[in-house]
Amino acid sequence: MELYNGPLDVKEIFGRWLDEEAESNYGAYIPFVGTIRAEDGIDALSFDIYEPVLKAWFDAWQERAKERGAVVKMAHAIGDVPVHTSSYISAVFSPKRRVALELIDEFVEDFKANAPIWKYDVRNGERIYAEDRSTPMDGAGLLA
Amino acid sequence: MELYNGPLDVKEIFGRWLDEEAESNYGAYIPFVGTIRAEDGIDALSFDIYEPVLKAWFDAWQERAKERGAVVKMAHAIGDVPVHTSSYISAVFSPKRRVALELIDEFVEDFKANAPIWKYDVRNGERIYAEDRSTPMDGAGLLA
Amino acid sequence: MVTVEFLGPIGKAPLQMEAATLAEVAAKLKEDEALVSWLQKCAVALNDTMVNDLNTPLKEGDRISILPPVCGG
Amino acid sequence: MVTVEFLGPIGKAPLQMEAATLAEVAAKLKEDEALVSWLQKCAVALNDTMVNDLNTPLKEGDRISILPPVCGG
Repeated sequence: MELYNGPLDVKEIFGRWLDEEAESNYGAYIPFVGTIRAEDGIDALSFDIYEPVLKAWFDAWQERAKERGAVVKMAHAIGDVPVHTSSYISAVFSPKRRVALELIDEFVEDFKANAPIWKYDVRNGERIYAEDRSTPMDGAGLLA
Repeated sequence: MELYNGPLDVKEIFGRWLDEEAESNYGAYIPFVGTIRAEDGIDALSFDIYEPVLKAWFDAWQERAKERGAVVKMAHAIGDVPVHTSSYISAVFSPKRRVALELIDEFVEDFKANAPIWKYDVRNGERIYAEDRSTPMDGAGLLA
Repeated sequence: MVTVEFLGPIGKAPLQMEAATLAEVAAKLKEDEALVSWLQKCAVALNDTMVNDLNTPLKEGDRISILPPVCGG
Repeated sequence: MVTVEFLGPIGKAPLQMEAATLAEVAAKLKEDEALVSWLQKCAVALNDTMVNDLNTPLKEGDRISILPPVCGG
């Protein structure tokens, strides 16, 4: 798991992960690259991350992937990420395509639902919590 | 659609596709990279391609992707591809992740089933049709 | 004493309180009206492990994190 | 005259024949015993477009491709 201040160097990360697994005999490598879209007049998105819980979430996924003979990787930005640059890359390596295609879907969807990351729109230098696009995590409401 | 003699330059292709769509405002980019696994004592896999029908297949997919606001790309090797190098990259770009995750799965699975490409194991310089791993295309048996 | 910290957009300084269970933490936090609407949609971690049981016992020095709705990626 | 070409691993030189429909092509190809097992698992393209109808009419110069089971990737 890799966290960076500001936008990701997508080519460096993609290439390094490829090299890391070059001799691991995986037949399928599926990265997911998330890029900030220009919409609603935003200049950037900005992210807060709670790293200890993110690390625990990622480690649990690494175990789940291992049980299926696969490996997962992840990189995310902290702070401001301008429009048309990338905030997020995750990836699956597995021996066969079917497991890789299923895992990347599950991994990315669970990431959206349960990775402790908070998103803000940045407009004219102001940072506004993207509440309408955010999802309560599993178990939300416990203290209500 | 890109066809290459021998293994693909995965980093070059990944990076060039990223650059091509850098200003297209897609939020999700999912490549699928297929790499030759060392198994059953093979030295390489080798591929024949019938380009006119592959082109038609790809163009139809490009249309299908367009209807969903997405773009698909594809590169494949012709001839011998040694173990631990890559023969195949496909990719989807789309505004949103859900469409991208669904399309990459459908695109790769339909590719395996219907792209006119024939695979051979290469062992000690001999080229043996991978018949047991091959799938009759849609409509097979018409002339039987 | 346990510490309660509020993550991401909640924007509230950590609190220290006496509490033997998460239920007691919940009761105390609800005294702050501004927090009530957050609590309905927040998940909870105890010492960085997600928890789901109000009866979870607490001990001296425990750290409780309040995690509002997320949107990574 | 139409031309029938055999793709990939079939490893057979193209044939030329007189045929008004794909059904007539099928009948002629089945005279070659070595082809019969291939035909059961092969798909067919007419002038590089996949076809599914034995009654497809043929015209002078048409090119029929026989596509054995595939495995790209």
